[in-house]
Amino acid sequence: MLEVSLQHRLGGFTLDAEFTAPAGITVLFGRSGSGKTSIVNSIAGLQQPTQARVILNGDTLSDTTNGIHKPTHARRLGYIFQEGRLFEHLSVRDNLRYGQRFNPAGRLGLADIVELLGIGDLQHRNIRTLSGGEKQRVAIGRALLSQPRMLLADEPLAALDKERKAELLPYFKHLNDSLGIPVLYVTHATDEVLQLATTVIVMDDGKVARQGEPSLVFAQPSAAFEDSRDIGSVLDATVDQHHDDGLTELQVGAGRLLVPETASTTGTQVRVRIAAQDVLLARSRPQGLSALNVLSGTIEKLEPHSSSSVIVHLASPVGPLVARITRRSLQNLGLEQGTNVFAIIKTVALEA
Amino acid sequence: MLEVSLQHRLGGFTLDAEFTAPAGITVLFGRSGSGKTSIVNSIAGLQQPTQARVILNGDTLSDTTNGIHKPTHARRLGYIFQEGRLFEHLSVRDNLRYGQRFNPAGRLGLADIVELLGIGDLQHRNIRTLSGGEKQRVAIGRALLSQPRMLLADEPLAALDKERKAELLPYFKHLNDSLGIPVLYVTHATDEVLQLATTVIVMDDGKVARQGEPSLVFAQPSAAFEDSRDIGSVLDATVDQHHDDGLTELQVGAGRLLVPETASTTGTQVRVRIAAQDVLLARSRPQGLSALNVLSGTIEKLEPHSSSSVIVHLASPVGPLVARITRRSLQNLGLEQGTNVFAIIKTVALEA
Amino acid sequence: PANQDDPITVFAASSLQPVLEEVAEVYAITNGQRITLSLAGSSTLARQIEQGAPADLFISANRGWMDALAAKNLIVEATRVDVAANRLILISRAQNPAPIDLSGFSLATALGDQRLAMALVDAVPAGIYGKQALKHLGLWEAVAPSIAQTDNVRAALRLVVRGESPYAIVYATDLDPRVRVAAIFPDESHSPIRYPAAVMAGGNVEAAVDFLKFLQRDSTRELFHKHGFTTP
Amino acid sequence: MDWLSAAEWSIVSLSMKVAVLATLLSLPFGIFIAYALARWEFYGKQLLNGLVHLPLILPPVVTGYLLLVTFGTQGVIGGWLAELGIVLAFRWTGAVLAAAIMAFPLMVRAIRLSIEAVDLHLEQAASTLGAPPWQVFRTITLPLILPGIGAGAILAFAKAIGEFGATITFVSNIPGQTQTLPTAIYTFLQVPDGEGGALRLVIISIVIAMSALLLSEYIARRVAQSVGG
Amino acid sequence: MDWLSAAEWSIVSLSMKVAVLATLLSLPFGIFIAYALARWEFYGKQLLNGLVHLPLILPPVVTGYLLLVTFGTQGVIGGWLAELGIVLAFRWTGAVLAAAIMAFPLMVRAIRLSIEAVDLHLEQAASTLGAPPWQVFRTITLPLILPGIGAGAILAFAKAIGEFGATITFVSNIPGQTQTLPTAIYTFLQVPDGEGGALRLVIISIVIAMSALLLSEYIARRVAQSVGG
Ligand SMILES: Nc1ncnc2c1ncn2[C@@H]1O[C@H](COP(=O)(O)OP(=O)(O)OP(=O)(O)O)[C@@H](O)[C@H]1O
Ligand SMILES: Nc1ncnc2c1ncn2[C@@H]1O[C@H](COP(=O)(O)OP(=O)(O)OP(=O)(O)O)[C@@H](O)[C@H]1O
Ligand SMILES: [Mg+2]
Ligand SMILES: [Mg+2]
Repeated sequence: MLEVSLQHRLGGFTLDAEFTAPAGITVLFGRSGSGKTSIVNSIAGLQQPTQARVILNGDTLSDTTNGIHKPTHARRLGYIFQEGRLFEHLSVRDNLRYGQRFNPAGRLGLADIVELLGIGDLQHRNIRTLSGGEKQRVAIGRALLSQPRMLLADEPLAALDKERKAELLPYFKHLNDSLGIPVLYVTHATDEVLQLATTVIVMDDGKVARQGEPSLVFAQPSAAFEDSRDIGSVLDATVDQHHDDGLTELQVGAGRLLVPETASTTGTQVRVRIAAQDVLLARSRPQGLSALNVLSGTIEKLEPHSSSSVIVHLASPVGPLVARITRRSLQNLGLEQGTNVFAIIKTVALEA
Repeated sequence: MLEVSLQHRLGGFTLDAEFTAPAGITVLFGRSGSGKTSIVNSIAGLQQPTQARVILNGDTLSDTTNGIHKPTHARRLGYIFQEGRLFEHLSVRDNLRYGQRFNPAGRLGLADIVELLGIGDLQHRNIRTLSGGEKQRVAIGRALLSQPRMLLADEPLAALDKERKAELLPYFKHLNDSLGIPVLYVTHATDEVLQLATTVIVMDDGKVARQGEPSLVFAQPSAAFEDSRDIGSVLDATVDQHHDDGLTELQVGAGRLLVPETASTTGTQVRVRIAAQDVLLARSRPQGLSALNVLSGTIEKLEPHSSSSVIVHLASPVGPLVARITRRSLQNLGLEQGTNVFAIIKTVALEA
Repeated sequence: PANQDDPITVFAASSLQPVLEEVAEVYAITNGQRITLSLAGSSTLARQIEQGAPADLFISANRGWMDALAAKNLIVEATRVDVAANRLILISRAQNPAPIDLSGFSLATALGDQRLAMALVDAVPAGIYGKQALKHLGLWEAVAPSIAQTDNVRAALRLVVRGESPYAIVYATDLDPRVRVAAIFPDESHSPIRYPAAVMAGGNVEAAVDFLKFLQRDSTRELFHKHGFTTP
Repeated sequence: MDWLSAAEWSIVSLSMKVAVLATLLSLPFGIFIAYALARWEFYGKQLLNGLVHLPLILPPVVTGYLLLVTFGTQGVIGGWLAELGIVLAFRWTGAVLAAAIMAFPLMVRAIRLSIEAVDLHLEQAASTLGAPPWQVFRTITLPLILPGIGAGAILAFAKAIGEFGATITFVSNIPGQTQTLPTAIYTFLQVPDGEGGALRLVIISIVIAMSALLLSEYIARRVAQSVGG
Repeated sequence: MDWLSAAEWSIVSLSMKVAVLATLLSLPFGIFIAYALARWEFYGKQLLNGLVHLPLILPPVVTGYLLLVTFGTQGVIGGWLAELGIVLAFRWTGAVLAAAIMAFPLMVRAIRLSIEAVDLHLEQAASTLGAPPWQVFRTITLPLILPGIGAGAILAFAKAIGEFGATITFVSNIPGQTQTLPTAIYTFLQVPDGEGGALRLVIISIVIAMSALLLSEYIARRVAQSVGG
């Protein structure tokens, strides 16, 4: 558990943030300039705010009231910087191995990381000849191989293509799940938040605007996520069965969902995200439709969203769902609080 | 029009690309390390490939067969670099104004750009104190203010939050539409491609894998877009009517679509992207559904996509549509080439 | 041809500085002619004269350089005259024992593992004379390995003052209260130490000749004697 | 300045004049040659590099002698300059030349080092914004190498204040015309009882050079602040 | 080496020994002091800075004399060193000291300049990877300042090869023990017609220093290639 409390002025900008990052992956989310990097720097001990209290699992890293400021190298936090910061005088391989001599050999091996990041061919290359994305992958590997007690990742995937992103995202989860390394992850991308976050800290102008579980933070429209695609529900599920036609059936709460095949074995806990805009509503159970997931539910709350749309909160067997529909449909279907409806979710829209 | 033909070896990597970027916005799309930056550098004259022919609107910038190599400063191409490259010894304002003295005063004014990029407060700041996203905005402004004949943008928005991205993306379009400045835009993000591209060049391992209009390039699954959300159709439409309940009606081909309110005035040409996974199919016209767009169509082609899903190509009144559905639904609904179906598209899933 | 008001420039060996400054002061008062002194090693000055230095009069610390200039017809040969002479002495630190008789003295033994300070024995006049003297006295073979050579004679003296060397060979004119004379080298042990002066062919000959004459006046000689020089 | 005698004052002011001019006049050449050595490949580059270092390698007397032979009134270049009315030998102008030549390797090395440290990517960025090479140099390279220029200039100034061997060999030791602090100190050291006078001049030298040093550090700090702050 | 007389050979080998040792031995101190001046704030920093530059400012004779007073057998430090069996006065070891002191300001400035150019962000990155300050210095700072160290060393070597005034004042000219190239050259130049002998030695000096210079450029290029290529 990481406890953070920081106050600092930088020119016209005031940082005043207090939050707790429990075990798991904590995502720092917020606009450009909202103070995310400043927070990460302060945790790493690279910046010394006027008031700072940073405690990692009972180990006080900074405490300005007691004059405690553990030097950066003794903190053992892996830091993936927003701008790479690779050592150009060393080869890719030596960059990767840099942290090894200062840290006890640990659970993360060079071979695995190289494999994971797809940088096997680059190992003897000169840093300067790498492309932007290649650099960032090396930076990620370097931080992981320092066997950190906690990982600080400042927009680590922004420079990567989707494919690579899709490969790496689960790895951050794996780091956390299997190795128990907590992660503080800075990003602008909602899909990363939803796939990773145990806890989300939404920053706004140097202050914590909201914090909590992603399902709570993301179920309501907010200034921080202007992209409507970000609103949705996040449900915990168990892999129940793999069907022959490539579909996976999940047990979600008291209900079931069909999703495209996942690699997870039966019994694994996964998280499904259902974006509000991917949910269709109908008054009667629809027939002959290509959507395989049809759930009955009751409208709990209606919330205005934009001039043309509203957010509908539903109680369903799989748990709370949110749907975004037009005001016209709301009227056409005569929906209101308490109405029983069917929620239709395309299988292909889901990912577990 | 920009004609490009390049051949070059860099260590184990071979660049061998030939393409034409017509007026409009050309997007270079491809995995990390596929050679996008190398191409842009060669166009800007920062790299000298063994074989190079670069002609912009009849003006030969490079031609190795004739020994022509126009110096970079004389090319008048604005370049937004992947890594910023701001001048730390100058203030934000002086960075922005850097190009002014070397170029005739042009259509892009300092005040407008500052306003657009939201960097008014930063003008007298020291570059080193800017956040990652702030730096990138200054870099964009600096390139725009050099009054370029063409803009080269290497992942310009990767460091920005969604809100800012959403503000800036249309601006690149505006640059092109209103000022006629062609843009070569490098990105990994499909939404950027779809919103911007007149032409897409898909790079793969130093070679042009595919090129053409985005609708053609994106309608079929490909190694370059592993993210299934990227498959979809792109349709040209005209704004027809704004309804009182906040919806906008578009004329698309011989059909109509309802989309959430857009700012565009009636008669404006817009582009709608319909992601394959947002399209539901039904054998009979569905009733009492919250989706407002229901289009009749005929299946033209079925294409396997993954173990559990297929891509369905439809002919519809609005034009060609693609839908991604599960194999199970394909069977349940008994769909095959020539079947008449209804395509259901949620209004809120669309953006014009 | 030159104006009376133009100072005449005298290039002189630096060891002559104190006496020449006094002479120049007197000359300016008595004759109304200002003198500019440029003081450096004889070799430096002679080379500069070879390269056209604006000297009117040259006073060297040894003959060699004057001969070299004469060979190149740079001096008015007729005006060449020795204006001063000097003696060579062996000095030790003030607290060292009484004077020594050089003939019966084993300098090498007295030095032990310490060093005899001298100016460069093949290059600087004081060193050249010193080497001649030591050879003449039969001391050279024994002391040669123990010699510390300095680039100028004052530096040799300073080594004794600092206590780094017990003995040094310097000019009588170098004597100062921090050191004492241990022995005086007999005049015949080395070639005569003379300061030849000559008027430069390309300079203000008339004024320089006047000053050269002044240098040879008895009253001027008194000044030389006051500073420890002898006069030929 | 009644704590300096008239003679001392003339020495000090001449030394200052010589050192300041030697530094300022050689700066453009220093920057140019440092740039050429750092950035260009040309025939005879190593020769030029060696030539620049020569004054450091050779005993100053030799450098002075070479200057005398070359720039003296009888010298190849000296004779030609004399026809143009420029006389260096035995003038304070020659002292400037001697000091500048002796200080040149120090200046060039410092500047070259900072040119080599400049990130070429920034220069590239400037050229994409339309800046031709000379403007790239003026607006990007030059500001970035200011610390190196400062270091080079201060080294050159200090060296110029302390230069003795080449100066006395080339322009002699003529009070009021070519007698600088070091040659005056030398003169004092050549005579009995001269140490006191020498010490005064040594202290003056130190004060001048230290003031210049402190000033340069102060300016460097101000520049760094206005850039880095 | 039959193109060098035995006497010349002894001069050349001594000069080389002195210059190489002066450079190598002063390097650690040079790096340390450059680092302190570039990175730390401490009381007396400007004093230290001034002290380092002193040998540049003062005429070499004065520096030599100060060395004599301090490190001579009768000197404060010299006496104490003598008790430890380390004698500098009139020994080649003293020539090493003199050359090192004279070259020190050049070395320190070059190294300091490159330390100031190091991007602190890289050092920060190293510390987040667990490297304690000394290791950060060894693995990041030091490799990055190698060009500066190279430049500093080559300047120091060249200066050491050419140093005359301080050396002869401190350790005199004792053939075979303290007679370096510059003192031998000076000796030749003091007598009429000595130019021929001086010229031979001047050429030898130039050859040595140029070889060192070329070697250093070559090494720098190799390093740059292996890093930048
Ligand atoms: N000097 C070099 N030697 C060997 N390979 C090189 C060299 N320079 C570049 N490359 C390789 O060329 C390929 C293309 O690089 P480029 O920077 O153009 O990629 P990119 O498409 O811009 O990637 P990214 O999206 O990660 O920025 C990369 O695989 C890179 O490793
Ligand atoms: N020295 C300084 N003086 C003034 N303002 C500063 C200084 N340093 C940082 N700031 C401001 O503090 C704010 C927070 O910066 P920070 O780098 O933490 O933002 P961020 O959330 O990481 O943004 P991004 O997503 O763009 O990287 C920014 O607005 C920045 O301009
Ligand atoms: Mg940031
Ligand atoms: Mg790139």
